[in-house]
Amino acid sequence: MSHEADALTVKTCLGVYAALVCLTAITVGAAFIDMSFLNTPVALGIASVKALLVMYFFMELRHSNRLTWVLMGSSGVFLLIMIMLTMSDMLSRGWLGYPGK
Amino acid sequence: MRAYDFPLFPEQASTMAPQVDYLYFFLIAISVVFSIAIAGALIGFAVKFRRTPENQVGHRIHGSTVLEVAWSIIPFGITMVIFGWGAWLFVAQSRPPDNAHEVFVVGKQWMWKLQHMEGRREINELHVPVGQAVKLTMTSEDVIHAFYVPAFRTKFDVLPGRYTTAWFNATKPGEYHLFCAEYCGTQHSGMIGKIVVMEPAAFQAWLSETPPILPMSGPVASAAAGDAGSLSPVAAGEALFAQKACITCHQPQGGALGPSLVGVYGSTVKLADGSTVTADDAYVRDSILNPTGKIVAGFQPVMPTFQGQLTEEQLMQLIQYIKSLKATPPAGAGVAQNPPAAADSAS
Amino acid sequence: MSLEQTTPYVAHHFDDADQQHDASSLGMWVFLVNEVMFFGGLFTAYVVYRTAYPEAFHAGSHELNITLGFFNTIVLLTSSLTMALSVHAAQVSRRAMLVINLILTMFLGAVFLGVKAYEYTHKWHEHLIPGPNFVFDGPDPVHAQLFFSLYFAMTGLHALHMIVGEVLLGILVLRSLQGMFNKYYYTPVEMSGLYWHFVDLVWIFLFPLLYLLGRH
Amino acid sequence: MAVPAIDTTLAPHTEVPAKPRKTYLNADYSVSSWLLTVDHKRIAVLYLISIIIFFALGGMFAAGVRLELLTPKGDLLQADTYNKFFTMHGIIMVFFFLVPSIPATLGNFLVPMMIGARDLAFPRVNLLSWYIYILGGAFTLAAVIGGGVDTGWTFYTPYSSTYSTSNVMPAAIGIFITGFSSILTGLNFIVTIHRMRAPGLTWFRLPLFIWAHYATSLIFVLGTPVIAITIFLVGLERALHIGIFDPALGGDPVLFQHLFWFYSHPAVYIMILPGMGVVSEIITCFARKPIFGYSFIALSSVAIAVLGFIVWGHHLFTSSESVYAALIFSVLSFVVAIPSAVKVFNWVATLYRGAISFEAPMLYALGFIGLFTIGGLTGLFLAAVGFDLHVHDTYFVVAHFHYIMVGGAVLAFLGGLHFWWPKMFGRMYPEAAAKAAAVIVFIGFNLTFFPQFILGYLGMPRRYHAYPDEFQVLNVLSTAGASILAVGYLMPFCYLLWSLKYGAVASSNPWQASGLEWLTPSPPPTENFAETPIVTQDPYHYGTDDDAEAVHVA
Repeated sequence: MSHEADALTVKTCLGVYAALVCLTAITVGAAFIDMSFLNTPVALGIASVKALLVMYFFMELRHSNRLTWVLMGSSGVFLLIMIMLTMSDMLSRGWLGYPGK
Repeated sequence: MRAYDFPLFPEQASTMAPQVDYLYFFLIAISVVFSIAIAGALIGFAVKFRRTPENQVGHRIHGSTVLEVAWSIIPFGITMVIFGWGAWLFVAQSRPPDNAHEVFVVGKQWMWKLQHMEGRREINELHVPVGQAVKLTMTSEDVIHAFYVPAFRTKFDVLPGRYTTAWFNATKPGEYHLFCAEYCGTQHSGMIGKIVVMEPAAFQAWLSETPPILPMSGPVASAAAGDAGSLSPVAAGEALFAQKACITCHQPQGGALGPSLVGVYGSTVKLADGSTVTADDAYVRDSILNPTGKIVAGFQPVMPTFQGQLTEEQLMQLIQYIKSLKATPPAGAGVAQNPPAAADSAS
Repeated sequence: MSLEQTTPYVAHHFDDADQQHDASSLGMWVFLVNEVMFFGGLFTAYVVYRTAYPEAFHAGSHELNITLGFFNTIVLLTSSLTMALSVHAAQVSRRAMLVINLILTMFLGAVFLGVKAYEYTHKWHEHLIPGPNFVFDGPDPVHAQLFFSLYFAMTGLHALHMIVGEVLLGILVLRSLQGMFNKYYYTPVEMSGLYWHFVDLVWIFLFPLLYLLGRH
Repeated sequence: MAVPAIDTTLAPHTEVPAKPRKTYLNADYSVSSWLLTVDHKRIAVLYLISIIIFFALGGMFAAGVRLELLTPKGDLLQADTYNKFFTMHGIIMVFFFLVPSIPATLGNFLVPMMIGARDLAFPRVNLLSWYIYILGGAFTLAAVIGGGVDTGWTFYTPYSSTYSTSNVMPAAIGIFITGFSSILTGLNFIVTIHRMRAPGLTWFRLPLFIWAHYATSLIFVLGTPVIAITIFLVGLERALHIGIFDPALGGDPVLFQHLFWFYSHPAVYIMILPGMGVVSEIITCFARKPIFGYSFIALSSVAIAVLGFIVWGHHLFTSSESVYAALIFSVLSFVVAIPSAVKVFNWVATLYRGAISFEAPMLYALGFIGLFTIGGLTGLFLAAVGFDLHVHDTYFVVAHFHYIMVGGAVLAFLGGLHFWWPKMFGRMYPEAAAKAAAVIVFIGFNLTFFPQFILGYLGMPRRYHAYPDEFQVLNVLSTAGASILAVGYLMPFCYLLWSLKYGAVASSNPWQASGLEWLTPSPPPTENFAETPIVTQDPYHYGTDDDAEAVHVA
């Protein structure tokens, strides 16, 4: 199981780490700028990029088989289903006036 | 009660009841057709293809895509018909008509407290006129309850901290069960009452008569005693508005610490953070209980909270009073007819 | 390649080390899917309440110490780096590098938990622990309390996962000192690594959601 | 006539060797060899014993409920006691019987055997899951002994988090802990099915039992953590008075309902999917015919598992959910009905031109199809929003879900238990008694629950300790049916126990079924297979190939 040729090299690790630290600094900086409705998407966007970096490099998703990708993807999909369908109720309350304002 | 004399079908006593029943019959018909088809095939095959000395092994049939598609698509079409029908009924049941007789309902462990907008109060009993829509605005003092009248096919949950609405239009004078349908604790099955449907004239007479002193004991009696008098909610709300010193900051002509509340109800209010909100029951309620949550543009968050200082009835009375302020605008008819302008002038 | 000769670690019900490693790896990922949904319930509650009460949540996040949050984020990212390096060290059979990186990871995890404990104590003194003693001067205190309920539930659950991770790392350190891991067998290091990175992932989302949004 | 099901490299089993053959049962007799076993078959037996104890307990609470409802007045039990009875009935039956029933017993026993593996991927995790289950059960029993819980199994806030004065905490902790046993079982199944299949056993050669368990495992892993965290939050709110769901503390009780049903609706499919797998195996075996529409049944299991996650809002139609969300959840609920219907049609079609015999497992399977059909059709009633407003939280709902859970899951469990009993314990049960029990269960069940549909439409709310007089006749019918049902449950318990000692010795394949589990002796040896079998054929290789026209039956 040891594939020395494509094993994670120290260099990539450090590179990814540097990128993660930079992104953290950027997201903190961006938090102090008022971008009206864009603040939340930017913060979550940066967080998602960081998450993908961690998963792709540190968690070796780049060397994983398709099943692992499907698993990770499906957990995201089901989490989104839970949040979005719950929000579909919370946000549309009162659209019709009644009931459940 | 005799064993051979028991109901299999609930009474129909509202405009909605026959509508729900039609769907019920349709669903039963569909179910019977499918059940008979499936059971018939099951039993028929089981008999015809039973194992016999000559029939020891079945035939190797692996399936049929045509059949699979057919028995996916056809039931799907039928379910969509059911969905459409159910959805249509639901929307109709969700939208109370405009000219409804209004009743305020408070559920608490384990009783129903009801008050007509004209002022008369009732406990575990609701008198309504026949042939007129009745709209219920409901809330709970503790846990979740549900207001359920089987004869009207009407049910809706009653939640603490929130107003929900139900409505019905009774079609037949008589007395009907009122149940709490959402489990609410020890005496859940005791949280029952009755709906008395009366002829309109009799109802009007009932509405204006002085209520007898209720010969009750226990929590019901004390609750009734606390609500002595039958001022209309608007009048009671006006009194409260003065008593709780709301009037000090919310003066009709504005200019005080808080915005004027004249014409606010039903209008669109601009908030300090730039967003807008429609001033409905929920908004007014929130603003009383949690005043710093949504600040009207141009005002400071200085109002104290009234959480825990007002009963659900008092809250409702205040809301009714604030609602009534729209009807008699001091600044002319323009305010009521132009809510956004009213909101602007209020802030 | 056949590894049966090189490693005694194949359990009786597996055919070979490859199958065993694949099974462990898949099992870990399935476990992480479960973890996503476990935190997911809290994230759903957060999204619902933040949408409903943005003012209170903004005011609440202003009470959090952004410097400490930033510091802790960097600490956790660094620990992820050292964890990744541990896995790499095991893969190339470098025991000293493995042990050092594991200990570093443990240390960084402890720093994170220490800072977190300091933050909690601070909140205690500020009366920002939800419950009867909660005091909040800002707008909408009722729902600001909701923010702090979620803050403690989410970071507390995350910290609990960190503590579990620390225990796992401790075991790994002992085992690697015994020379248990080499390029033929490093599955436990790799699996604990996946877990540790996942805990990092959760924090990557918790940090902006709790500390940053509504800052401007 | 006995068609050898699957070619394997296995030597033909030798019957009755001179000295007792080593099986998983007689490998070791010490207590520790059971309590510390990592053999999936022994763990299955441990689970079987534990869930039957919980089933008996839950059944006793149900008996109390039914007896109370004989009369309209609340005269047998106090209101509080009654509330605790139906709550404990629900909690025990749902979390400690129905959810683990088939997966943890039959699934644990059969998943490795059906795919030709020597064990589950993580045997120690498997044992751990049983201990977690027992620990969770202990907490729940502590709640019972300490005076019971009265929140209903649904734990609706704010009643559960603020108002109830009963033992909510131990019960909640019990459910929280038990959740992890489900998660670990699901995880184990997923990995085992992915990684441990015998050579040649491709996905579309898997038995439908395996497909059903795979789909169930997906729900275990995706859904159970959500109920765990939700119950955890309720506990937090109750213990520390921090507001999450209580409106008095700023929370939203409807959010609790969303999170609760995000798990608890798919949990219904946890209960029924393994049963569907069992029925698929039984039908095809006793019809001596390949299953009709194999891939449609297989994929519909996965479809049910996935779609099951997007319909939970139909439990909230009257809970002040928004009108739009209600409509969305309503239409999605109708969609999830289709894969279930497809299964029913395929089972019926499997009988066509079969050679059907009616041993006890088959009777249970046929009963399952009938009762599940009624349960499923009445589900359509409830998914229609406007209709649900009337029957929500009435006995109509109670009848509906008992048709699915008892008529479906319990019948399938009993059918599967009979079907694989010879394999598990190497003994045959008395066939006549088993057939009688199957018929008694079927009759008793229908008499118990059919009247409840009528009661529900009449408007009798559920969880009522006392009720108006006009509902009495139907309630008496229901209680009468329940006593018949109880007899039907006691019979298998007695004769199956009896058969362990006195039953005829079972051959390795008494039903002449296909499937790898029938290739090893009964009961199987600890390592399941002497040699790993190699699969070269599709499953359910029953029947004759002679008639080409049959293929074009449509």
